[in-house]
Amino acid sequence: MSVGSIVLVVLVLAVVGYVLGRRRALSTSAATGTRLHSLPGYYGQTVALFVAVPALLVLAAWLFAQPILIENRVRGMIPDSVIPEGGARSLVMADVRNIAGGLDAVLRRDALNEDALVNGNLDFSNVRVRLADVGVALGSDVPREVFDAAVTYRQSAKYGSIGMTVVVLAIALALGAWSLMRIKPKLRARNVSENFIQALLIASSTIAILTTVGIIFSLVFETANFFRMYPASEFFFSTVWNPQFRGGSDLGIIPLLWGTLYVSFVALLVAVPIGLMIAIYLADYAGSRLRSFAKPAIEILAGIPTIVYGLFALITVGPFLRDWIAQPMGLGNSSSSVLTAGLVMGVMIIPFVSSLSDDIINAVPQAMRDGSFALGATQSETIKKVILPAALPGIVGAILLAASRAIGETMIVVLGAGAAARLDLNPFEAMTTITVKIVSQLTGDTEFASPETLVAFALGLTLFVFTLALNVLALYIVRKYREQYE
Amino acid sequence: MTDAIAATQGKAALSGDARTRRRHAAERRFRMMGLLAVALGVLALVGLLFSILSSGLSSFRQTYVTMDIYLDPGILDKAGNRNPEDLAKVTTFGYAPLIKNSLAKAMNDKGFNSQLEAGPAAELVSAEAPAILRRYVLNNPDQIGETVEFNLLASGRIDGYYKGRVTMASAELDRNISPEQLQLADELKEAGILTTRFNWDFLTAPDASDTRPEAAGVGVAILGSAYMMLIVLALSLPIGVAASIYLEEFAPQNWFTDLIEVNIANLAAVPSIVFGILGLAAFINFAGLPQSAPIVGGLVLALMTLPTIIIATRAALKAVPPSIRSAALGVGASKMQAIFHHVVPLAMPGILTGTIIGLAQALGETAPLLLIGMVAFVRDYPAAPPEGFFDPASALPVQVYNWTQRGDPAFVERASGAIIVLLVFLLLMNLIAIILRRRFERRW
Amino acid sequence: MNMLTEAATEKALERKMSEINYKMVGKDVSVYYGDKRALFDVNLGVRNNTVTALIGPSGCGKSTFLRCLNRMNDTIANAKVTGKITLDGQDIHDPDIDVVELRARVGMVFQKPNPFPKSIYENVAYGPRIHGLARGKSDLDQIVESSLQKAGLWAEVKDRLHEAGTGLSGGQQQRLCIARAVAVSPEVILMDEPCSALDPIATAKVEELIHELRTNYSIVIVTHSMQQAARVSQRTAMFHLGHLVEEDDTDKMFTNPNDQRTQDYIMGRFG
Amino acid sequence: MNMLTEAATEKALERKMSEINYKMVGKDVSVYYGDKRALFDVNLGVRNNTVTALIGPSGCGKSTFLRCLNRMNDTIANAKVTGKITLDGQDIHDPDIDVVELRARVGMVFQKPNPFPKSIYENVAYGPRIHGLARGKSDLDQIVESSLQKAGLWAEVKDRLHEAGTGLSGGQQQRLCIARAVAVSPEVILMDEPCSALDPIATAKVEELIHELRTNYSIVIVTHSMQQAARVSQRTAMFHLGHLVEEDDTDKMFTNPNDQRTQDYIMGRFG
Amino acid sequence: GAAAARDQIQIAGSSTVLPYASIVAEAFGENFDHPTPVVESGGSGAGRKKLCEGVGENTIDIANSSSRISQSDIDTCKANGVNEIQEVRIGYDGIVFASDINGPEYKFTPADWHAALASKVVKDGQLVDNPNKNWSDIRSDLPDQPILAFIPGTKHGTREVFDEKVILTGCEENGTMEALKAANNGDEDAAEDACMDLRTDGVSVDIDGDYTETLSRIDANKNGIGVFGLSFYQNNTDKLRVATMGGVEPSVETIASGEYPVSRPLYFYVKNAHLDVIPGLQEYVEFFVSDDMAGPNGPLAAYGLVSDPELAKTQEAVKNRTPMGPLN
Ligand SMILES: Nc1ncnc2c1ncn2[C@@H]1O[C@H](COP(=O)(O)OP(=O)(O)OP(=O)(O)O)[C@@H](O)[C@H]1O
Ligand SMILES: Nc1ncnc2c1ncn2[C@@H]1O[C@H](COP(=O)(O)OP(=O)(O)OP(=O)(O)O)[C@@H](O)[C@H]1O
Ligand SMILES: [Mg+2]
Ligand SMILES: [Mg+2]
Ligand SMILES: O=P([O-])([O-])[O-]
Repeated sequence: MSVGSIVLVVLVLAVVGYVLGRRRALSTSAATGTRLHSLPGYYGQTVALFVAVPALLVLAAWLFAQPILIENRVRGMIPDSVIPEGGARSLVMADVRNIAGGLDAVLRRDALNEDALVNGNLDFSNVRVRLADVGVALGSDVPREVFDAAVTYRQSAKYGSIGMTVVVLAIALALGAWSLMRIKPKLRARNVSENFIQALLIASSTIAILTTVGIIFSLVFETANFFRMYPASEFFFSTVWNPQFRGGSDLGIIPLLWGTLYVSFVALLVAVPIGLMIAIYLADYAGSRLRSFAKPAIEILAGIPTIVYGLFALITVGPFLRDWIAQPMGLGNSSSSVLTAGLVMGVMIIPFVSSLSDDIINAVPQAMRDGSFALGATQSETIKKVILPAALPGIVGAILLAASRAIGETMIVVLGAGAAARLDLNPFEAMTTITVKIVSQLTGDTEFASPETLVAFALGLTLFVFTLALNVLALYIVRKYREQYE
Repeated sequence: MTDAIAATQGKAALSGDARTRRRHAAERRFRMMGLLAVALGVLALVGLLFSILSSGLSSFRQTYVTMDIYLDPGILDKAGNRNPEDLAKVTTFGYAPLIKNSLAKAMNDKGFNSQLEAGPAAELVSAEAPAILRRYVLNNPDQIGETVEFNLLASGRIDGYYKGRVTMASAELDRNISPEQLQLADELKEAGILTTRFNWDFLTAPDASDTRPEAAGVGVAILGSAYMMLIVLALSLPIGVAASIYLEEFAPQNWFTDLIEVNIANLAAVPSIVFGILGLAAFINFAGLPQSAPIVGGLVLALMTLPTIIIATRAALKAVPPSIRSAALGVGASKMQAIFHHVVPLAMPGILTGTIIGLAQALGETAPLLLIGMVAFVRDYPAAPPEGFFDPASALPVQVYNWTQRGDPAFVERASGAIIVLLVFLLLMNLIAIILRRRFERRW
Repeated sequence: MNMLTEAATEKALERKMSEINYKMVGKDVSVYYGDKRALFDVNLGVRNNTVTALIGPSGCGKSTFLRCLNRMNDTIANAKVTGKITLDGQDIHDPDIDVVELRARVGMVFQKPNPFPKSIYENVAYGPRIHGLARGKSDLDQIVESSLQKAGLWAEVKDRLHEAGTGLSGGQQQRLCIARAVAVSPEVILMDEPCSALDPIATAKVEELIHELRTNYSIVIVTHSMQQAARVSQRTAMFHLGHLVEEDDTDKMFTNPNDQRTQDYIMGRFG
Repeated sequence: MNMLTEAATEKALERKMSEINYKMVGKDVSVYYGDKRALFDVNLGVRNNTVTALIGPSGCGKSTFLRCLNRMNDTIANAKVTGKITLDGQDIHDPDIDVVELRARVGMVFQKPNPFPKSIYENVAYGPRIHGLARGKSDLDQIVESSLQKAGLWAEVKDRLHEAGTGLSGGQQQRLCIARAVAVSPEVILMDEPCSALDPIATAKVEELIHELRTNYSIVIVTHSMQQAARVSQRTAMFHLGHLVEEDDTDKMFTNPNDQRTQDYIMGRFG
Repeated sequence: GAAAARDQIQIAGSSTVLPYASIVAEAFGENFDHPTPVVESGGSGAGRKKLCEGVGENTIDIANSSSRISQSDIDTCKANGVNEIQEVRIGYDGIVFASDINGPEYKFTPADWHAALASKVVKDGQLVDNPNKNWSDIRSDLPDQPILAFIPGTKHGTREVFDEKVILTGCEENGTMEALKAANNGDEDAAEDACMDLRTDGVSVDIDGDYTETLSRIDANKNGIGVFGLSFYQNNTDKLRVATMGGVEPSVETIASGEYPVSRPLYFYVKNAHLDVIPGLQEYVEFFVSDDMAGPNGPLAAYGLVSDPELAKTQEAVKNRTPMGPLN
């Protein structure tokens, strides 16, 4: 049975289990005259969960393990002699898999049955051509051993999948039957299924942790390699970022960190006031017509590809700032600048602030507003002094999200602020950010095992730690000023 | 005494004292600022949309050449036996002369006064044309020797001429097109051989190489993006909401949950390319999933979207007044029931906002796809799901990114066209969420 | 019969209006919540230096009328108010009138206590702050203390002024809201069942406060306790199903009401 | 003196416990909100088929004690409950006990009416639904109607069952919450000032309901009205500053209390 | 776990080679019974890294590269079991200097560029910080226009070519090399490095993006002169005016003949172990270097690739699957 149909069968069994469980709960309760502990649906749910969840977990594990096991077995069948020079066993295995996959089609087309294959009676000649006929392409002719391995592979896979079907369905049925038998009015079915669900909730929240672990793992080794080639003190404390193609680069993170902070700061300077004002206006001033139009419209800003913003910065905003502000004021004549990128990026992250804050502001109970109005507060006083403090945690979350997006942005920075790492206070100068350099060092022409490329990992890890510190700070602030209504 | 109060205060009520006037001025300012902010936001959107639409709408129209082509057996089937294997030996290079000859014949028949040689004249037709002919001939070997009417793409420069991108003046300088060729195009147009019409192919065709901007479409990219978004939505929404519910409602308040909280906020700040690094390491190198496949892209984007949804959901859950929970618990609802029956529906607007914004971000992201091999030139359509999740595919933002890097200016229009498609895709995707959100919104 | 009584009341009212010193007057006040009408052409005046009690069965429109007087119904999306209401002879719905000023002059204590999610101190200090009533920190402290004292809460909270107002008991929250309203010294105070969660002693404190305030201000109080109405008010108005049944001197109302419904209600005989 | 009285009360209680039919018993119950102690070693039993009234000045810990009985204090982040509370002899803090089941058996009407932001019908139907008390739609309709009727709200809302429960008047919300609690037929009903926003007639309806319920259930009611306590309850407990001052038959309490404080409170002499 | 068998060729690497690779891939898909290869772009370095990750279906088959593979990459390959790789040179990429079409005409020498962008130049026999503001400060017959150059960022292979073939050559030509050598006590390496040290006052702008970005920047700064690939320039002759270098105008012919000095070879690297496993791989490689594709009259040349005069040798090597020898 194919995986899809196993899943389908398990799901059908779960539905059947639900119905049976529910019915059994009702009938036992009627028969014994005892009240059910939980709603009958919960009894059904326990059966359904016991049918589906373990079986599907076993299925997933099996799917993961079976190829590894079979492969190990078949690998051993391939003698070294048939492995081409310069090739590898793993590549021969590719052929094995290909042939195994094609054999079904060959058998079907030639109207052969399994026996021929198992008994080695199948005509080995012209395997490649015959497989090609059924649409399976092989890179070259294969030796007999490989073909035999493929046959074994196919057999094992077949037995494996029969085994899998049997085991999975057996588990589903057994646990289903067990949980069905277990049903009696006293059974705390709601608690059972709620515990099940709570386990799922916990599992979901561990994904965030796993992601972090994954990120750290995928960065830390190459970062270590980098620091083996490049002194850490230089990386952390040098104020020069000047990678060279040939090596001998200066890779100080400070100008990049500065650029990151500066650009993000400008972007937040744009996005936070505008976004918050939008949120406030939409939540507390605007009519429902304007609100239902403006909110989704502004959300589109977050979905416009950043390249559009980048080009806008490069072609329109940059030259405008240069010609109308920077040059007349003698602040430089660069068309790419921190201000350009910051302004444009600020526009992009407006919806992060506005939409999320709007929801939170909207959720502050009306009684809070009434209380303030009745004291003769104006609407703006009410908002500033009562609503915003009450909505603070959510708003800080929204701002953090916006800041995060600003830190992670590349295209707008590249096109708006340039690629030059510089440590400067003048917002009309070109600067660049850590994220931009992670991308550019990682995708460049330089060889991989050089500090110039590996620095990307060190930059990533440093940024990770840095933002972690900022987030701890933010959490502390929220805790300190949080106001819980009711 | 009361009269005195009434008199003075009556006046006060009308005009207010200086302080009240100041407060009112502040109120008006605040309100104006709000309106201004909304106007700014909408204006920015309108401006950006205008620039996208004005440069991209033209990609939905395309110039075609409709012409009769003689399928010359002397070229296509030298052996004369119509053997498919022999026919397949003739490559697309072999088909180019058919077009050249037929066009020359047409020009001759209709008495055009263009002095253009057959070679430069044939450059009016897209480099895609021979491939179309070849496919047709291999499918219909019996048509060899016949004259068949074909509907072929005009080359990018000619197409640009009718969209205003190429002018006689620019053609003077352009080494890829000459004014004479443009004049010939005008004559062909007059004769009805050249027509400009709506371009479905742009939505369905796969990407094309740099030499054929006119043939490039977003078909594969739409599929790739759709597959990825399916995966993102199916994973990040339930997992994100589940995780938020656990953290906000069930988890004990201790250093560990603080750690998770900070950690999630921090994941949001991880640059998207780092998620690409993670995806490469975890899904391709460790789990052995294929390169360039929507399954990997979807998983990476789902991980990337998760923090956004979690942060939005948690904020929304936090905003639901505790009295609602007490009310439910008071009638004997379990915590789980109180949350799923009352709290989550009330937090729904925030959850949906998180989803909208998270998906918007995921849909437009290129950087993480770079590392898992999806920023690629892909011409074959992925199969239907679930197998198709494992086939190579491209994505809409990737197509935009790739096309903005190409040399031929015709791709600028295509890139903007792809952005339009992306935005429409985004709107369609979010429409349900937006409508739902409006239904769930309420004050209490 | 209703109609007749109402017409009579109205005429009587109009006659009186010229003589009596009214602080606020509602004329033909009707309120609709969406399609549903909650108040029917109510004519009722609030006199200077007088406590007016609103009584009537639950859901009859007392709170609704009260909210009309300082236009709190504006904040309810689907509520519509018609008729004319004046404060010191000025129409409060006049476009010229400043609703903020109005509410500063006509304070309100809500039926459900709604402390801000701030400290107890900040809850009380909020009003004086926005109206600039205090000259400095010590001045503000002074206002906060005296307001809390007036509401009879000072003794209980003086050691925890900087803890959250939402962490108080139900009755304490109610008194906090009274203190908050009193702190801005409004000319008219609307109190919607201010003692519903209070024990007899705390109730006595609040009633004392009301008595005290009356010397300078006008007070409208909604109450379900006939005793309380009799104790604190000089005028009483009886509502029923959205109609003003009658309004008269409290003494008269409780001894010899004009309307049968009033009599029944006071005797606890219908509902 | 306090100590002595308490010790005496405790002994008396222990002596009685063996004879009397208790539904719930709290032993040495203390509650802390953060560092602040709100209840001090309270020993109090709730008898079967009896109405117990909790009285005492505002902020003395009545609601706090009430919330202990169905473990609603669990939901307050910084609240800590110590001591032992039993329901039918079973410790309600026992890890084996299912707090959900506990709350289904021990229903509660909160001091501040807190209807769900759903329709009136859904507000009442919610409890029966999650407990599977109705066999079908008509059964459920039946429960909703009878519950609303018991709470004296049916007449007012029968035409607007599908409008929002939050759009009701204060007193109507309060009765809605009573109907909601009654709908699940709990064995013990905890009512925190259930009539605070009700007019005399509505109050009478609720008192009638309480009287009716007593034949099958146990009821604990917090009230500030001595009259009400005297009318509806058989036992009365007096709290003061977090301490249980005394508990006795209502008749006895109101005529001849043991403790001076009780006497003072009932006479309205302190606070 | 193991994935299903892969039947399309996977290619990754240089964005410079990408247009050519995709032209070939497209034609390959049209003319052969195999699926169209998937061509990723991600930079030469990343492509070679992926190539060297190992053999097996979930690794790529071919890495495109705009610069030659380095010994360290080869070592990585070896360490991961990728023992045999073929180096295939597909032609040359011309690097041109171009400015806005409406601006003045430029005739450069490498020395001009060095004088314009180096951080230290010789002025009146003294080594000084670069004082040149306008091109005419360098040579009076150059236009009187501020110097503003958009050059590839340091991650680009093009930058290396620019540094070595323009700046370093220019440094030697205008005698700065000598002065620097003297200043560095005769240390030639140090002098070379100093030669290629560019000024950081905003006159020379690194472009981390691609040529379209350079073009847009020239659009925004009409004074700017950008560095482009020949094929990109050829697609935009109506917007860009190309400068001559040493009196030679860049074109496919002048570069092929070696007259125009600034160009670099383009490569791709094939994992030999995959040749018999991934269907169509050998055909693709042969098709790429066939005369039909990579010859002087093929589509690649038409798009701007300078075809390799030694193409026949490459075709031979490809047919024989000759692995690359040690780097020389
Ligand atoms: N969540 C809380 N956090 C901190 N303190 C609290 C909290 N809830 C109540 N308190 C305090 O505990 C004490 C007892 O409160 P409780 O609500 O039990 O009083 P009560 O007797 O019900 O009063 P009332 O009649 O006013 O409702 C009060 O001093 C109150 O301020
Ligand atoms: N926001 C609202 N939306 C719809 N109807 C409402 C709203 N507020 C009140 N009502 C209805 O209007 C009528 C009058 O309500 P109001 O609150 O004025 O009563 P009340 O006299 O204050 O009663 P109570 O003594 O119970 O507080 C009631 O029938 C009530 O259901
Ligand atoms: Mg009311
Ligand atoms: Mg209380
Ligand atoms: O992408 P490149 O390696 O050619 O710069």
